[in-house]
Amino acid sequence: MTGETPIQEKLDLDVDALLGDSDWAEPVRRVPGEAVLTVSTEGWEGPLDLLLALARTQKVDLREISILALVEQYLRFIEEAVELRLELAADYLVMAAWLAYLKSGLLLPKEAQPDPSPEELALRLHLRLQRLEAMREAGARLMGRDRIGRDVFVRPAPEGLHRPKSIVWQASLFELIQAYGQVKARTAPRIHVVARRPVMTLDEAIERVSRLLGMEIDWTDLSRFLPETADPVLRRSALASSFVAALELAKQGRVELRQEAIFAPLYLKPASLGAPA
Amino acid sequence: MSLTVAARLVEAVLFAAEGPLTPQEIARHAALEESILPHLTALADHYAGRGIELVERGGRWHFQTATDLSYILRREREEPRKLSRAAVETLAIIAYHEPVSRAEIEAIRGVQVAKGTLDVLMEAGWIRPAGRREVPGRPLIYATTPDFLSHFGLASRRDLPGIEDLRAAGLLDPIDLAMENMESQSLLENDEEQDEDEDNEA
Amino acid sequence: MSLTVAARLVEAVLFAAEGPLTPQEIARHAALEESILPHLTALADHYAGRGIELVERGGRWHFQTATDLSYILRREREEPRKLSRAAVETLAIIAYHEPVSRAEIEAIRGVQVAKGTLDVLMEAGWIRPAGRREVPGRPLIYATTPDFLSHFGLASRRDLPGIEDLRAAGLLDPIDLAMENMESQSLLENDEEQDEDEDNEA
Repeated sequence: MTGETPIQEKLDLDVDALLGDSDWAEPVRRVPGEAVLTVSTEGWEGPLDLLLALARTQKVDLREISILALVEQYLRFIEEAVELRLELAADYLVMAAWLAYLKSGLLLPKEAQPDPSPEELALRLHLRLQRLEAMREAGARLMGRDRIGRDVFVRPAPEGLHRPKSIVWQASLFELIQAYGQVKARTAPRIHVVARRPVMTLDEAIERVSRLLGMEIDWTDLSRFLPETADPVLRRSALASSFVAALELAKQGRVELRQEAIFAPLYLKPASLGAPA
Repeated sequence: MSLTVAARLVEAVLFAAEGPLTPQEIARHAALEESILPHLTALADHYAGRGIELVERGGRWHFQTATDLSYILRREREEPRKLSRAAVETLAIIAYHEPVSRAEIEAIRGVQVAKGTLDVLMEAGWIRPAGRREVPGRPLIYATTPDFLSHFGLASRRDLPGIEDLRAAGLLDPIDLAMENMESQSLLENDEEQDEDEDNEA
Repeated sequence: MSLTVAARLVEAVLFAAEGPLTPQEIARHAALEESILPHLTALADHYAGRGIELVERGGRWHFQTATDLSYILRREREEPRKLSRAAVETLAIIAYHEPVSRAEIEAIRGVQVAKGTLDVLMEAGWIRPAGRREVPGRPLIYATTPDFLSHFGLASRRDLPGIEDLRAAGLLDPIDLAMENMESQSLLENDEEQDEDEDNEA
């Protein structure tokens, strides 16, 4: 970070440099026509991750890193993010507050230092960063090994060996505990569930479809009768209810239905004259 | 026998193939321009009298277990059977709550348990009758077997994840608990921040 | 090379098996009473430098294509399971620290273990619950499986990349332990600070 560049460029630079890893999906989204940047906090997995990314920009061995410089980098980053109205999760601000406290402690004369000493806190932070970095590297090296199914291959369809038992039942531990989880989830008391689920009842659907049907004269796709909503759950409920409503109205002779093929759009038309209204 | 890279590739491609391959197919998979046939015949010779043999059938080549040893192979090509959903659930309930009676399993599952389900689990050797409950009707109660533990790689039943572990792993998620999870998660997050602070101050 | 009947059987059993086998399992399938290990090492030697190799992973043996041919064989294959960064790190932490609890994983990563991380790793068959830590709350602890070793081509956990260096550098110790070690080291160097350090620890 040099002092000359405008603040936004500086931040862009940092973000790009920090996010060289292609695994991190689009952490920075620029909203067109607006000066607001959104740093998705998913780009970093929490403040420790961001700290580690910042530490890497010091371009020294992690063991030699200056914690004070790192604290300043973090605080500056958060400050700029706030100025640019970037969205930051609360834990980033909690970390910022803690680091600010650490920084003031580190700058105090040694006699006036609180207990536990800022040096000890800094050392702990240092150790945490080293451990995270070590595991990150270990993970990368692990993934880079010759892996079965990618680099080396076993026989895809072996004959299998004769077994003493005639039937071999198969189930994995994962399936077992997953099944238990689902039983528990299924049978746990559900109290506030129904109220939260937006649904369209059959009565509402019949009322709505017959009302709208009065305004149509030609074949009309069933989807045109659905209420406008962005909620996919409500939309599905409305579709199901409206479909049943259409069937009910057809049964009553109030509507004619037409469908070209299975899963093709369902068309509705008011029943032709002469039919019971 | 030491092999050229080309012959090694031919060998590896044949080994990893889903089915018999023509020399052209082998050449393509192994990215070889040269003729494959000499390698194939050399390999076939090399494997003669071994536990594995390289054979040609109608212009396609494949490895197979030596025919005179085929008695070690599964006689019928029957697929190992997957446990039904109901059976997995029943087994899980027995494992978590043993010993339990059928009525108790049904109470937990919220669904009836077919007789065949318990039979399958007994046939698999994973559950056993473990006496009777001293209540009216004296129902049979079931427990898991040592085979159950070894099949699922557990040292003891205590190794089964608890409800909190399942929740954390996302295994309680699928149905209707989204709300509750969100609440408990924000609780957890608060706890964690506290822990972290304590950690740093310690 | 001509093989004994026993060695041929071992070769055929490994070839036809649906997964890695222990020497005991091989002996059972091959109906051999004698020790299998000499046959296994002889076969492994025999396959050295070939297109196929016989490898041992966590005490289980299997055939696979030679690792140095991966540059040719890899290209037509699709990537196996693509793991998220969180899952990779979590897997690494479990592998290098096992057995390890969720809280310990979270302490290293600095974030909660997201739902869908542990269960993805369990579903892949790479980690398993491995008992409980005998501390308040008795948290479940996790460890890697033999399938993990097979998949990543590790003969044992000692082969984890760099694990010896990490251990020697103390990077696998919990932070509290590392702090204690450092303090006791500085105690040796400087007796005078002793009292102060103990105060801080309290």
